[in-house]
Amino acid sequence: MLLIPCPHCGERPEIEFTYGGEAHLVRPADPSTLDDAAWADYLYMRTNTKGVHAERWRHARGCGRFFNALRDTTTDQFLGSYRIGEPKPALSMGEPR
Amino acid sequence: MSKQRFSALSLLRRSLGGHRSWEPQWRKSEPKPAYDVVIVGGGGHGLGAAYYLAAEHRVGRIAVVEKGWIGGGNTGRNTTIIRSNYLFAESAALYDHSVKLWEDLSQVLNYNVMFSQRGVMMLAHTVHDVQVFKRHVHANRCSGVDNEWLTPEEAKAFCPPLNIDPDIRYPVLGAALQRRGGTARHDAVAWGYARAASELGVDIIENCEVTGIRRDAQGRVEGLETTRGSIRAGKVGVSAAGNTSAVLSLAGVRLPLESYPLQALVSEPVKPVFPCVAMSNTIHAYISQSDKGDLVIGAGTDAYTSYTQRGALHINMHTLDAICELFPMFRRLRMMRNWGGIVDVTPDRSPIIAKTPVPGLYVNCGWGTGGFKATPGSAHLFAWTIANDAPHPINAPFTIERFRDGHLIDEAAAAAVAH
Amino acid sequence: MPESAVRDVPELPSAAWLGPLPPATRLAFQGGSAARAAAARIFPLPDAQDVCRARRDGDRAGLWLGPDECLLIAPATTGAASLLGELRAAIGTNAHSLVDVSHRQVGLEVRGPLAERILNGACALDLSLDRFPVGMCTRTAFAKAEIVLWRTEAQHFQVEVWRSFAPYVAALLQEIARDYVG
Amino acid sequence: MSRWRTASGGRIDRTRALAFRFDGVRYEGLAGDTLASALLANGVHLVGRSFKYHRPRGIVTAGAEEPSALVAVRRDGARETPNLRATQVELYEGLDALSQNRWPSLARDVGRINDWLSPLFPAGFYYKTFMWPKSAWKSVYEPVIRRAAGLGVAPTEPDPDRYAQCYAHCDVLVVGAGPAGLAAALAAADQGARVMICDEQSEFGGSLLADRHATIDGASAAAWVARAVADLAAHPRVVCLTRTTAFGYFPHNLIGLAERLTDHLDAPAPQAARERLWQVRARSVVLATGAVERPLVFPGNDRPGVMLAGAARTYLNRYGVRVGDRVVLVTATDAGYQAAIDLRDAGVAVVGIADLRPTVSGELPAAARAAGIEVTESATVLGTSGNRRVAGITIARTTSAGTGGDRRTLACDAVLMSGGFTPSVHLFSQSRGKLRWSDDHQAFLPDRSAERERSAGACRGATDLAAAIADGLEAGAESAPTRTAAARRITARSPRSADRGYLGAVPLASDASQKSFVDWQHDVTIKDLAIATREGFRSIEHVKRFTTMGMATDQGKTSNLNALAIVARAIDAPIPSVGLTTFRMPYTPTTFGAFAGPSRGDLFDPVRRTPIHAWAAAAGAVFEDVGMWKRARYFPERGEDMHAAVARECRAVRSACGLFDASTLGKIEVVGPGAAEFLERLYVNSWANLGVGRCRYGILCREDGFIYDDGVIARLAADRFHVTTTTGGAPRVLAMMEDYRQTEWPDLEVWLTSTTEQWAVIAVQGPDAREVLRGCVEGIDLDAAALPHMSVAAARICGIEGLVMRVSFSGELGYELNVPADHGLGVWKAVHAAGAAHGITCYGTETMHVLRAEKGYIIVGQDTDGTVTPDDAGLSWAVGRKKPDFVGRRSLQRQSMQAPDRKQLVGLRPRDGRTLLDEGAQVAERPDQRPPMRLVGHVTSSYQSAVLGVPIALAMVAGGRARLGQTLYIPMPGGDVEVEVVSPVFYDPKGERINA
Repeated sequence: MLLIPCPHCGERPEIEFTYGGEAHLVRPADPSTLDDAAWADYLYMRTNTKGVHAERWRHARGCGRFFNALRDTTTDQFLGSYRIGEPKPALSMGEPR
Repeated sequence: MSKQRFSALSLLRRSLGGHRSWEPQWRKSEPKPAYDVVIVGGGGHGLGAAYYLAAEHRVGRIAVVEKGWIGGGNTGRNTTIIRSNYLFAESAALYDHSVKLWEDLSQVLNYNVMFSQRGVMMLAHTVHDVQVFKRHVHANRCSGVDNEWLTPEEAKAFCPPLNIDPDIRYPVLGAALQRRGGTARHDAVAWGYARAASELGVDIIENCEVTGIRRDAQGRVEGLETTRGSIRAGKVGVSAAGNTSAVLSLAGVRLPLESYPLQALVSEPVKPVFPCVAMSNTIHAYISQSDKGDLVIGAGTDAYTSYTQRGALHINMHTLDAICELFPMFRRLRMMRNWGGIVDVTPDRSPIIAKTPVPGLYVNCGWGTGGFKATPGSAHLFAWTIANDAPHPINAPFTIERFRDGHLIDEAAAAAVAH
Repeated sequence: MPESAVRDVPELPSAAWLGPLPPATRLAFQGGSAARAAAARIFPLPDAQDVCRARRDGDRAGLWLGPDECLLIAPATTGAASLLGELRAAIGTNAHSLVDVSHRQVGLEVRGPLAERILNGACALDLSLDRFPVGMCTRTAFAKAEIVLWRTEAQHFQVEVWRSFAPYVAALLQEIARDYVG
Repeated sequence: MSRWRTASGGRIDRTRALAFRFDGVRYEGLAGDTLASALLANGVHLVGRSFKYHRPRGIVTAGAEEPSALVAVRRDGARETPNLRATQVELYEGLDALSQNRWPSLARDVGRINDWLSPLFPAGFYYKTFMWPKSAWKSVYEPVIRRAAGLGVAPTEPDPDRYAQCYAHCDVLVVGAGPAGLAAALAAADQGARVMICDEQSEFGGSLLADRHATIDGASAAAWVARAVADLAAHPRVVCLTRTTAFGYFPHNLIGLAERLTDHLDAPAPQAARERLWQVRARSVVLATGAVERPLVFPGNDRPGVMLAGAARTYLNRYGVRVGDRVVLVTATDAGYQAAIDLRDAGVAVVGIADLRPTVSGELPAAARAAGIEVTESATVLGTSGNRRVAGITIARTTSAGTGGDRRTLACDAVLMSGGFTPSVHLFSQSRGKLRWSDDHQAFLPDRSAERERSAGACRGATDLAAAIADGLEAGAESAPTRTAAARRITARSPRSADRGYLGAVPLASDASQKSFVDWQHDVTIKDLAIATREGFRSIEHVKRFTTMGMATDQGKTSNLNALAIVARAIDAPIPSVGLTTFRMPYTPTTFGAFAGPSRGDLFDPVRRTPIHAWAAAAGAVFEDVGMWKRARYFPERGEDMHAAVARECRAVRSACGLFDASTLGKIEVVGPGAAEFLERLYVNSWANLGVGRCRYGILCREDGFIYDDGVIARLAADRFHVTTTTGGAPRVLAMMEDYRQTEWPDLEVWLTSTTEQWAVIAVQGPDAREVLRGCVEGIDLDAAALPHMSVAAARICGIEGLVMRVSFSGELGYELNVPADHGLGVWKAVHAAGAAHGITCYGTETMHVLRAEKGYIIVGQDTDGTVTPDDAGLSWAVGRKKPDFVGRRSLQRQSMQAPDRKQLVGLRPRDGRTLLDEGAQVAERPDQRPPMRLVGHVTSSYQSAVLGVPIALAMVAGGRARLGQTLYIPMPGGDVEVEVVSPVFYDPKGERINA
C-alpha cells in the first residue's frame, strides 16, 4: 500500500485514494473542431511513461480533492505532488522514503 | 522435424547414457547483421509468431530479440487459465482459434505443454451476473463455442470445494462452464516454441534490449538498434506486453495502452483437491490447482500504472478473503509465493494485433490479464499479419484505428455494471 | 405526534468502549473562503488552513473535511431547517452549498484506553496522540467502509458513518475488540 | 528421560514432560521443545519422504529454513495443517503430528520405487513425454502425475478459527531479535524512538540461545539476552513481538508481519484468534535477519541423520538433545568445529572431522585437535550408507591428481555438515535493495537500499558476534528520528571463526553413484543441474524453472547459492553473471486466513439495508444483491413462487396501487450558481430551460458517447438540483462529476453532496396513488393540474417535511415520496395503512422491471452494456440538439455512431404468443442456422406481462427500428423461436395513464 503525498493532507495510505491516470490531458475547449484522430488521441492515447510519470490522484477518502503527482513508475517512489492548476514542478530525485 | 525428438523412448535411451547426450533445446544465437523479420519480445506470443512465420509462411531469416531471458515476462508470471467463452463474436473467434491450437500444441511442437482441459467455471453471484453469463452462454452456443449454464448444485458437483451456501455474502447463483477450457504449463509454451522455432532456423537472442527503431527516408522500418548492436530488418513485429508503449515510442507510435501491475500467488503444494478452474469476476477470485499441487490464485490489478512487477499487499488480502469465502476449507493453507507482472490494458480490454502507422512495423499487444490463453492464436495471427502485411480475418477487427472510429470490442463494459 | 414522527435509527450495539451517539443535526457545507468566513461568524468553522481540524463551541462543532468542505454538527434540538436559516442569512450572497445530511449518517463513539488499538484494527492511519491529536478529524477508510474519524478527547473518538454502513462498522469494531477486551 | 536427552542445560523445562504423537506413536518431550527436537530426543530421525523420489528424509536444520522435515499437525478434523516444518512446530501436550507423502507408511513407502526409476525422471522429463496417445494425457498421465505430486493433504472442512489483523506505526521496526537486532532495538529505544521488534521464534535471542561460549558485557549470552529482553519490555515506547514473522516488505516501508497466537497452546480458547496479520508502517527499518548455514553437496547427503552442524549445536545447547552417539563432521568452516566440540563435551563420540579446506588452523580447529579429534584436511565425501538413518560415511583426501586418496569409511549415526553461511537478504531484496556479490564472504550482501532501511549483523556479513552487535547498535541509533542520548556500548567476546565456507558440489561428487542433493525438498541433484545447463538453461531463472530447484516451500533458503555455484562452474561463468533468483514474498509460507482476516461472512463486504428493510423482511420479502445493497425482489404470499408473486404485484399496480422502496436510488444534490451550467455540460439533456419545481429524465454518457447512467433530475431552486442515479451507479457518477467539476470546469461555482442516504424514497404507483396520498400529504395540491407528471414539490408527508416527486417508472400515475431516512419506516407504514382500503400492494425490483419493460423504459446495465448510445436506446429525443457540447457529444458525431445498422432497442413478441424468451438469447435473421450463425442482436429483457397476458421482450437488434413488423428468429437448443419486431412500448403508448 503506497504512501501518497496529498498536497492538502500530507502523506496518506493508498486505500484512501483513487487513481486518475495521466495528468495534464486537458479536455479540448471545443471538441467539435477536432477531427476523429485528434479526438481519439485525447480520449485514448496515453504516454504510459516508464519513468517519472505525471499522474492524477484523488484523495477520495480524505479531503476529496484531485491533485497531480510525480511518480517513478519503475520504482513507485513519489517525487512530489501539486494542486490541480499548478504547473508541473521541475524534477528533483527525492531520497527514498 | 526434431533433431532430438522427445519421447518416452528417447528418454529411456538417453537415461542409459546418464542423460549426457541431450543438446540445448534452442540455439544461443548472436545477432546477425540482417533479418527478414525481427520479433521484439521473447515471450510465448513472440516466440510463437517466429515459429509460425518459419513453419507456415516460410520466411527465411527470422530473429526474436528478448531483453532478458525468454518466457520471463507475463508468459512465466500468469495463472495459465485458458478459455474462449467470450461475449462478442470477434473475441470468441479469436480466443477459440487459440483453444483449437492449444489442443494439438504438444504434438505439433513435440513438447508437452500439459494442456489440461479441466473446465473453466465462471461464477455468477447476482441477478445481473446471471443475465450477463447467460448472454455469454447463448452467444457462444450460436457461434459454436462450448459454454453451458450450471445451477449452483451442478456447479458444486463439478467443483466439490465450492461453497454454495445461500447465506454467504454473495451466494453463488449459478455458473457458466466451458469444458474445453483449462490450464497449461506456462514455461513449456515459451520453451516449446523456442525449441521448435530454433530447429527451423530462427535465431533467439536473449539479453538483447531494443534501444531504437531505424526508419528509411520513406519512414519505413529498416532495422533496430539494440544493446547488442544494430540489426537490419525488413519487418519488425513488437510483442512486448507491458513494455510495448516504451518500444513503440521509439518509432514515435502512440498507443491506447496503460501498463498495470497484476499479481498472482500459489499455495504450498497439496494432494489433488481442486478439479477445475473457477473464476469469480464479481468478487475477484481466480483459482486452479497445478500439476505440482499448488493452488494457483490470480489477484486483481493494482489501481495505478507501474513497471515494478510488484503489487500491493491489500490486493492480495482482497483476493484471499474472496477465495476463503468461496472455499472455506482453504483458509488454513498457506501462501508459498507471490509475484507480479505488468499487463498492458487497452480502453476496451481487447487486444491489438495489427499493422501500425509505420510501414513494416507491426504490433501485438493489449492482452491485459488474458494474454496467456491466447498465446498460440495470437502468435499464429500475428505471424499471418506480418507475412501478408495484412490482418487475417480473425484479427481484422483488432486494429488501432478501432479507437478512432469507435468500433470498440468492449468485453469489460459488456460485463457492465450493477443496476 | 404521528408514528412517522418517531425517529427510527439503525440498531447498533453498545459496550463500555462503544456506543451510538444520539441523533444530531448535520449540514454539509461547501464554499469558498468568503462564504466560510461569513458562516464562521455564527458557527464554529475551522479555517481553510486548519487542515484536518475540528473547531468546537459548546455543543456545536465544525469539522474540516477538505479545503472547501466542512461538516457541521449541532444537537438535534437545533432543527436542520432553523440552522440552515441562520447560516444562509449569515452567508448571504456568497456562493456556497449547504445540504442537510442529518439523516445520511450516524455517530458512533469509541472510547477508553483501547480505543486507539481497536480502531487501528481496520483504520490505516497513525492514531498515536502526537500524530492524531485531540481535535483532529478526517475522512478515511475503515476496512471496506468510509468514515469520518474525529478525536474529541485523548481516549474518545467520534466516528461518523453513512447509516447503511454503520452496522458493518460497528460489527467490525466488535470483531476486532474481541481480541483486546474480554 | 531418553538417552539422547542431556542431563542438564538447555532452555527446555525438564519438570514439564509433554506427551505427543507422531504417526500415531506416542512419545514424550519437554516444554520448550520443538517437534523436531522432541523427535530427535526420542531417537526419531526418519520424519518424511521426499517430493519426487520418496526418499527417506530426516531433520536437516533447526529453523525456518528447514527443507525436509515437513509434517501435518492435526487438532481436529477441521484443524489439520499440512506442510509445517517440524523445526518450527512448538510442542504442546497432546500434539498429534503426521508424516506426509508416503503410502502405506513412512517406513514402507511404495513411492520409493520412483527412486529406483529415477534415471527415467531427470529434471524436466515431463516436457519430453506423456504426449502419446494424445488422449492419454487427460485420462492417464495427468491424473497419475497429480496423485504423485503435492505434499500434504488439504483440509476438507471449513476452518473454524478466527484470524485478526491490525495496522501499526513506528519510528524503527527491527526484524530479527538475535544479537544485532536486540542491540539495534536497545539503541533506538535509548534515543526515545517508537520501536517495534519481532522475531519468528518463540523467544528472542536468535543464535545466542544456542551459544555456550560467548560473553556479552561480562555475562553469558543467555544472561545478556534475558537482560536485554527485560529492558525492552520495560520500555513504554517499545513493542516486542515473538512468534512473529516479517513475511513481506512492501513499498514505502510497509512491512507485513504474521503473528502466531495459539498454535503453540495445547488448549487455545475456542474463540481466540489463531494468527494476527500486522501491517506496519515504519519510518525506518533495521533488518537483522541473520544468516543460515549452508549444507554441503556430497553423495548421499540426504540420509536421515545428516544435518547442519549449527542445527546439531542448537539441538544440544538449546534443547538438551544429542543428535547421535557417534558423529562425523564434514565442514568448510570453523563454526562446524564449535558444534563438534560442544557435542564431544556432552559425551558424544566425534569419530572424525573431514575439512574440505587444504590447511586448517585457528582457535576452534586447534581446540578440536587438542581434544584429540582427528581432522582430515583437503577432504571430500564419496558417499554415505544407511537405510532409514545414516550408518556410515566414506571420506577421502583429494589429491593433486583430482582423485580420492586414502579413502576411509567411518561408522556413525549422524553426520554434521557446515558449508558456510548464507546471509538472509530476502526482505532486503523484496524491498528492491540492490545486492552485490562479495568474494570475501562468498555471498550476496546488501548494497544500495531502495527504502529507508538498513541491514545489520550477519545478514550483511558481520558474522563475528562483537561486530554484529556493534553493527546493530549503529543501525538502531542512526535509524532513530532524533539522537539525543549518548550511544550505548556493548562488549562481546566469542571464539574467532573463519567461515568463508565452500560453494557447490564437493570434489569428485559428480563421479559418485549416489545422488548429491542440492534441493532436498524438490529432489534436485547435481545431475539435474548438469542436464539443465546441457539443454541450454543457463539463466538461473531458467535453471530454477526447469529443475524446480528453489521452488519448494523453503524457497531454496539452503539450496540457491550452491545451485548457483554449480551452474556457474558448469557454464564456466562467474557467479554474479549467472544472476540470482528473485526473492519473493512471503519469506516463509503465510496462512491464507491471516490475509483474509475478519473479512468473512457479513463482514466480507458491508451489507447495505434501507430504512424499510426490516419491515420488508418481516413481510417475507425475497432480497437480491445490487451492489452492496439488499433490495426486496418480490413479496411472495403463502405458497407463491416468484412468477405468481410478480404477476399479482404487477396487476395491483396497474389496477390499483403499489408501494415500492426506492431508497437505494443514488441521490446527489448539485448546488451553486453554476449548477445548471454544470449539468448542461455533463448530461446530454438541456437543463437551463428546466423550470423550478419540474423534473426531467437525464442521460449521462461517458466521453466515448456510450450511456453511463440515467435518472430523474429535479430542479428544487434556481441554483439547486436533486439528481438521482441508478442504485449501482451512485458512487461512480459522483466520482465522475467531481472529476469534471474539479479538473475540467473549476470556473463553475458548484458543489456536490451525496444525499442517497439522507432520504428514504417511497414510490406510490398506480391509478389509485393520488387517492391514497390525499390522506397522507399536506401542503400541496396533488391534482394533475397543480402537480403534473414530472414535477416536484416540498410537502408535509405524514407529518414529516419532505419532497413529493411526481414521477413514474411504472407507466402509471405515480409519486415518489422523499422523507428523511429516520422517518422512512414510519411514513412507509403510514402510507401502507392509508392504502389498505385501495388494496395497496408492496412490490419489489422484479415487478418494477416488468412494469418498466412494458413501457419500454431501459435499465442501464441490463438493456445497455457500455456500447449503447442514447440513439441506440431510442433516447435521441432526450439529447439537447442545440447544445454546443456535452460529455460524449464529440464521440457521438463519429460516423460509426450514426451507422444505420447499429444495434437499436426494439420490442419482441413471440409469434406463438406463449414462449417466454431467455434473457441473453441471441437474435438471428435467418432460421435453421448451424453454428457459427449470423446474429443480429440479443434479448436484453424478457418477462411475462401480466397486464397483456403475453410474454414480452426488449432486445438490441441491428437496424432494429427499421425492422418493425419483421419476423426474426431466436435460436434455442430446442429450435428457433419466431418473434415479431415491435415497438419497445408495449403498454399505454400514448401515456394517458401516466399523465392521469
